[in-house]
Amino acid sequence: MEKTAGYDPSFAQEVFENVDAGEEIRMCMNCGVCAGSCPLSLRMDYPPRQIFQMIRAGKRDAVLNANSIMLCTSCYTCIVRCPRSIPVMDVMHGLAHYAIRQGILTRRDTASFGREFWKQVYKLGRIDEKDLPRRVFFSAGIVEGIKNTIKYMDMGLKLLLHRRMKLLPERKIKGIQSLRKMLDKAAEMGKGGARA
Amino acid sequence: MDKKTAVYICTGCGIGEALDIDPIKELATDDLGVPLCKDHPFLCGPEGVERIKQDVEAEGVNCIVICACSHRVNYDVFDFGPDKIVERVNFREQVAWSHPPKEEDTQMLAEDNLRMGCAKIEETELPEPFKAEEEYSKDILVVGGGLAGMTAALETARAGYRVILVEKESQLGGFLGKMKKTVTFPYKELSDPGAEELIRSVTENEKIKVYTGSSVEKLRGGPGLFSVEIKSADGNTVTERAGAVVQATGWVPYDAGKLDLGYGKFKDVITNVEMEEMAAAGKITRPSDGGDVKNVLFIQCAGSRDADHLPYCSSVCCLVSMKQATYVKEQNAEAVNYILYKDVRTVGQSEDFYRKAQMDGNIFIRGSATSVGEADGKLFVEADDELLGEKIKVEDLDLVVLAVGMVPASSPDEIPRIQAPPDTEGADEDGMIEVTPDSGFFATPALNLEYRQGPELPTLKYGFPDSHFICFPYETRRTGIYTAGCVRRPMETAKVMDDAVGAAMKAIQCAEATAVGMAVHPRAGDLTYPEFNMKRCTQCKRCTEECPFGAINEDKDGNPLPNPTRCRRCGVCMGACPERIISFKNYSVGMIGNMIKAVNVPEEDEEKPRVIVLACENDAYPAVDMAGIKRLSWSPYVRFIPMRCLGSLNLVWIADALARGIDGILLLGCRHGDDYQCHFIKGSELAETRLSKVSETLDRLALESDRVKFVEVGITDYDKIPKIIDDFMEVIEDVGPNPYKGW
Amino acid sequence: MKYFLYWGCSLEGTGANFLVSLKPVCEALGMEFEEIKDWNCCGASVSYAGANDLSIKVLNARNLALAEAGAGYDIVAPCSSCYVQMIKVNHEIQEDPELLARVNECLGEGGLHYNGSLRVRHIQDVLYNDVGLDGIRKRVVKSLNGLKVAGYVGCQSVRPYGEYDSVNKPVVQDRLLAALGADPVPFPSKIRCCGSGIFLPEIDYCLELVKNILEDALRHGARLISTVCPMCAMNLEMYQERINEKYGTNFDVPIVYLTQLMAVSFGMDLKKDAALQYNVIPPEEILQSAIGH
Amino acid sequence: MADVETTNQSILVVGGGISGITAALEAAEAGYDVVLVEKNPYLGGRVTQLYQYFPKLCPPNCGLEINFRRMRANPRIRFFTMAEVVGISGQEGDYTATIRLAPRYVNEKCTCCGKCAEACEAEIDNPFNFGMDKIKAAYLPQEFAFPMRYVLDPSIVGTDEGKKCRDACEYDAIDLEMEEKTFELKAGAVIWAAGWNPYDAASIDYYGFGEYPNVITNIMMERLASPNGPTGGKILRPSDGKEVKNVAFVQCAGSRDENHLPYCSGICCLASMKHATYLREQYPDCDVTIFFIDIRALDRLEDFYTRIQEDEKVTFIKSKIATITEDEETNNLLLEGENTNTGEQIRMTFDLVVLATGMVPNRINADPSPDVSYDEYGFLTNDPEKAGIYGAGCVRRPTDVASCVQDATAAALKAIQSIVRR
Repeated sequence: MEKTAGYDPSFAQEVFENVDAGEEIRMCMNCGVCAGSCPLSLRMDYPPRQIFQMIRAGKRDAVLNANSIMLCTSCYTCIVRCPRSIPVMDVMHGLAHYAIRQGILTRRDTASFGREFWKQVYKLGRIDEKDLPRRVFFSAGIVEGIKNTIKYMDMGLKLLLHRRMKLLPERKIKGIQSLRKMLDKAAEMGKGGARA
Repeated sequence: MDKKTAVYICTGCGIGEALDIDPIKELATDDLGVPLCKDHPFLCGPEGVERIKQDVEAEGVNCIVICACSHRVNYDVFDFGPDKIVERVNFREQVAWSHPPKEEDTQMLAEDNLRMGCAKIEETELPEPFKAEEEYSKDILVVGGGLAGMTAALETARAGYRVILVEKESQLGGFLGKMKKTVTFPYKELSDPGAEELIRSVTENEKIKVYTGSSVEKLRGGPGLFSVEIKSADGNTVTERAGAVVQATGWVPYDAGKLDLGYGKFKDVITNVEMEEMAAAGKITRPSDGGDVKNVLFIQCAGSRDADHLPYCSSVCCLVSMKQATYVKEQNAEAVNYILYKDVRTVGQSEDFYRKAQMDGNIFIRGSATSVGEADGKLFVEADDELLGEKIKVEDLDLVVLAVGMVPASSPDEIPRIQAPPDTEGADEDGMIEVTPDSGFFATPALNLEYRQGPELPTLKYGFPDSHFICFPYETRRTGIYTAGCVRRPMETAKVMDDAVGAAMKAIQCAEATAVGMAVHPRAGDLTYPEFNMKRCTQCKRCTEECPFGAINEDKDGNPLPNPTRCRRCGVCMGACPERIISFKNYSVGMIGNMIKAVNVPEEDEEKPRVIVLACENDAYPAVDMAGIKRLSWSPYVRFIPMRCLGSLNLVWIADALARGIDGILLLGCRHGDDYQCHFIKGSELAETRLSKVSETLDRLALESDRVKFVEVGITDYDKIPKIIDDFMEVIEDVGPNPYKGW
Repeated sequence: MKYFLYWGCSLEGTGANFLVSLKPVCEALGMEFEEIKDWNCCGASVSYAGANDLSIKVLNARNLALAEAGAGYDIVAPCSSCYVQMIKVNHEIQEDPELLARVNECLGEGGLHYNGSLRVRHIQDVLYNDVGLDGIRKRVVKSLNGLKVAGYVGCQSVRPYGEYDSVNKPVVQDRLLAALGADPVPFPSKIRCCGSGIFLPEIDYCLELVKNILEDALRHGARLISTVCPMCAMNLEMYQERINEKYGTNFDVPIVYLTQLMAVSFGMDLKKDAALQYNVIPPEEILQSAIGH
Repeated sequence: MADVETTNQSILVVGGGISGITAALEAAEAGYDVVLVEKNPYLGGRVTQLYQYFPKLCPPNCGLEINFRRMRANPRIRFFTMAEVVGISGQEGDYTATIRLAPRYVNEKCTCCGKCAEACEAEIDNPFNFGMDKIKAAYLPQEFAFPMRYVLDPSIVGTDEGKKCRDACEYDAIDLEMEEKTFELKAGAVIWAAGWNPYDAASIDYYGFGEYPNVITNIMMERLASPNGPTGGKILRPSDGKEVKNVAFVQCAGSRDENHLPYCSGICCLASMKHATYLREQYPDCDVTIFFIDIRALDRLEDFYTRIQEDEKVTFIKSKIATITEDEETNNLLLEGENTNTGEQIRMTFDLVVLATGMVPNRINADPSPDVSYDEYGFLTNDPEKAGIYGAGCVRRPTDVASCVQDATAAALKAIQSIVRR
């Protein structure tokens, strides 16, 4: 208990207003069941409950730079166990998206995965399992791209050999135009704001 | 009464197999001179009972000795009407089931039990209920006109009884009247305290006589016979009569000035009570400049749960702060409330209100405040945030609310001094004593009892005149006076209302029982009461000092002035009296003495020691029964005598017993100390203290002090009974036979 | 028993053996499937990192709207990730009219509308509740003869709603396996997450999670691990070599889809129907010996 | 005893637990006629299954004995055991209740000599100990049973076992022809004091109750600690009967949880602390860990909390346990959660885990049922608009014994008002 931290409610307000499901953290009673249920909490600098506490304390930088908000495996355990029915996972997802939109890239791969994912969905309406990883790898630059590609080459080949890679590139869905319109609208209306 | 005694021996349930019945019958008819003695193989069966009824009708038997099972088993079959005396002698659990059949010792045990039973019935008279000269009042006096007092008054009136309600303030309402809103069932939203409505229904109820701006100047007499001197604001004194009393004198906030949290230093640091009053008056503003309030911080447990202030939890503060946070938000939706807490204590359904407070966006911080300060016109609070593990500083605060706890009734500025009972430790030469929360005296002049043992209810820790009992929460140490609401222990609105109704029930019950001469709890329905043979009184004051219920006053010469309606019939006074002048119709020093004398003491060479076990009839004696039911076994040389309460132990019995050659005396009583279980509060403790004084008797008789022992026994300790007894028997073996045998 | 089948992006690629085995098996059980015309991706995995929640809801709402506009059958989503995305959106829409309105405002941009009338089902749900264990037992011609299988349920096939099975102690997959004659081993890790949600960006963490699951399965004597999720299957199967490299272990546990086991026990063609050759770690030998060849 | 005459001046009390007994006695001692109806073969209810009360650590039988004595002494109270209220009709001042009396197969001639039990060889799960041990099918429900009378389990009626018991009785007290009886009672007011049931711990499936033998509930702990319990008062591990060295208490097992019981059950914190004293008394070296969200020890009960904190062998950790898994070899239990004070992840192993499960109120399950109001959790609200039927004790709010007694005393006065109003 050394340094004295100011307690600033404005960040909590910011989260309530801009982060998907952000307002739900009001109900947290600090039981810690979310952290206890999380498969990766040991890897997190601040498990969910601590993130919620820090939001209420106004620790903006620490929260948005926390690796934890990027580590959610979407296993839903925290959601089913939270005694206050807080959609913990949704909040973590919302924070991840919000942080990335603020240009905070603590987990570059996750960020680019998300970005490339939506580029592809916007382009085709579906995901091309060959194409997406490649794009993710190269999003960090040519060198990184080649490194990663080699790193995963063997897996890719094995899948290919066992007919678990579509040979033909994924084609656009018919309604792609209308889907794009929908997504534009969603990006504009959604609480989390526009796509990254 | 003109007694005709008959002895009935049941030979069922193994008794017949264990004992030779004929010698016992001869003992009864020949030695004990009982005119009638019969046995029956199934005495508690319809036919057996019919047999007794016939003798009652035909032979005019009116004293019936039943030698059979424990009275706790078939308790309801041997009932031959109120004008008959029935004595149960245990032949089953304590004889046939716990000792080898057809053995001399077993037989002797049964015979002694019969001897004691006959000696007892010999001394037993039919009770004549106490009847005072004056007529009894069933009106209920309620002291305190807050939520608890008004509720008690109204509910009493609704049951058809008249009420005298005394409130010191100029109007009814207490804290309820000062509240803007209250939190109660169903704990979803704030609700209206409804003070006006409650006050109206109280004042409009023709059964309730309200004295506002008044106080109880003197309370004399006892249940059914209370005379209440009420001094009104204008100085006049009125006298009312009452049958029982409900004390609902409430609470006051803990003095925030004693806390190092900026109270009194910064205008904008206020207590939760001041916050409530401000809210009720209209707008919540900054006391310093009347400015608007945006940021508020509530400091929970301000003084409560704190060894240096109030060690206890004040129960309501969590809900109160959440309520007041709601006021702040209602006034300004943008406002921010911080609630700095140790534990959030919203028990039961009130957890819902915690959830509401969270839903409203109030910020709960688990931790404790270290300092409160001011910077450019705004307050800040520094605290240890337990969950962040950091020191935090909350700034830009318009208001800091200290959630101070409850102190029973009024807390005077300086520690009050009251007239203590004579010979109280720590009292000065004028008999005055400082009333600290732990002094065992209630700080506030509220009742001004004209009782020898002090003017107010004795209190437990922290100055609450609460009950010590879990099973009997309305038990106080002053008969017919029941406490209700926060004077008793801190409690929230909903509980206060229930508590007040309960206290009203007890008061009504006491008034009703007293009017027919019956005792109240725990000997409810007992018609006997202690009678004093004043001719032999030596003014030693032991009875007046030791009565756990302050039933006995004293005149200036030290003569006891008994108040039978205050009496709980425990017999502590009887045990205390060295002159044996106090007795009940069916319980007296002489009676127990004769029972002891009735025990046959074999010659030394027979090597059959005799030990008397005096056992509390509420716990120890049932435990012995239970040991028998479990077919446990113990020395056949002990003889059990049940006591109303071990506190009725009179040392003369020990002297007499030892003088007659009894080898030892074992006392089985309830746990005492902080968590005492004695239903008469101090009975078992007094017994042990008296025992410590028995040594001089023993010295006088040149006997070993090991011959007398006190053991704490709970009702569930039946499995320990054999060991306790046999261990004591070993001691007796070691010290050897009582030299007085055969004198 | 007619359903819409929403298989999603993976079942045409990494999860091909799931889709290939699923179709003949379900057909044999009297189920008819109709594809949702022109369906789109469900927005699973870390898509949340790239867009707001409403966008993900709209992706799924579009598929729901297309199905509703069609025959309006229940939607069966074999891929657990697709299933959870779709059922979550469907639930939230059905519970919150205001949300439904917002979603429809977006769908409206593309001339679509969803009323919230459909039910989203997991393949285990329909197998267990619509077909029933008896219906399945009837089809079994080559019992798996007590083959020890660890039924890996994973996360998203039961959570968060637990509509057809417990979210913490699921039993359905084990009962289905038992119906095939297999012996489902006790498997405490059956609902412990494998980390597939972040398998690309956080490979190191995933390896550890997968390792724990594999160890638990083997400790309880499993010869194979069955699954109903292409993400899990991919993770559990493809990372075994990586784990062996990193931890010096020698895992070589076949990961098979429940439907592959069904195809085998239904006596169907091990290649054409059970699609065993799609598995990188070959299960044939174990299965052959189980059914006695 | 079934031929009891009552009038609309009588008070019907349903439930013979501490609340019901208290309500009945308080009303009777004020001079009103009371009929008490209890479904068990004995009076006393839940508290008879407790080893001790907090904070005094005294035996419930001590107070019960006094209450039973008050009852023996008071002709105004009549009571039925093995009886249930199956219907209540009418309104304030004029109710008619239908009572169903289950056959005890033992009549009032029973002297409690125990010969039937001696003769009986059939055994049944002991309901008093939650089936943790067995008793003879002819049995005394518990040694402090009031009334002190044996019972025959229906399973042996019509069998040779039954006949054996009947023939063993010298007093013709066993009546195998006894049949279920239904009769009506009049009453001016009804006090509903049917008490509570423990929340079904098995429904919190990630705690493994019912699956892992060494995960037990707080109420089972009471039986394990009681001298008249399945282990004779020695607290032993169910899996192997071994002594315990390291015990965990999981607070809010179901309570304060929107997936289970959203309300706080009020007593569990103190009950677990009390259990800690049981353990520490039996095992001087035993470590006790209490996992909590908030410790709720109101008013003077805070002293008890303070006292327990002073025991260096008892540790309080602020954490809602997230998962319990069993080590199949040792049957020890691994608890996982987050220590929310330090932020550290908890992975601790214990040899016994006690789930502090909460209270579920017993609603009025009668047909016809009177017009009463419940809150959303099934607790009676004692709506003043619906006077005449009054909930008392834990049917109104989850609470401790002292509060139940206060509440029951209050209910007695309310019932009396209903009668004098008419």
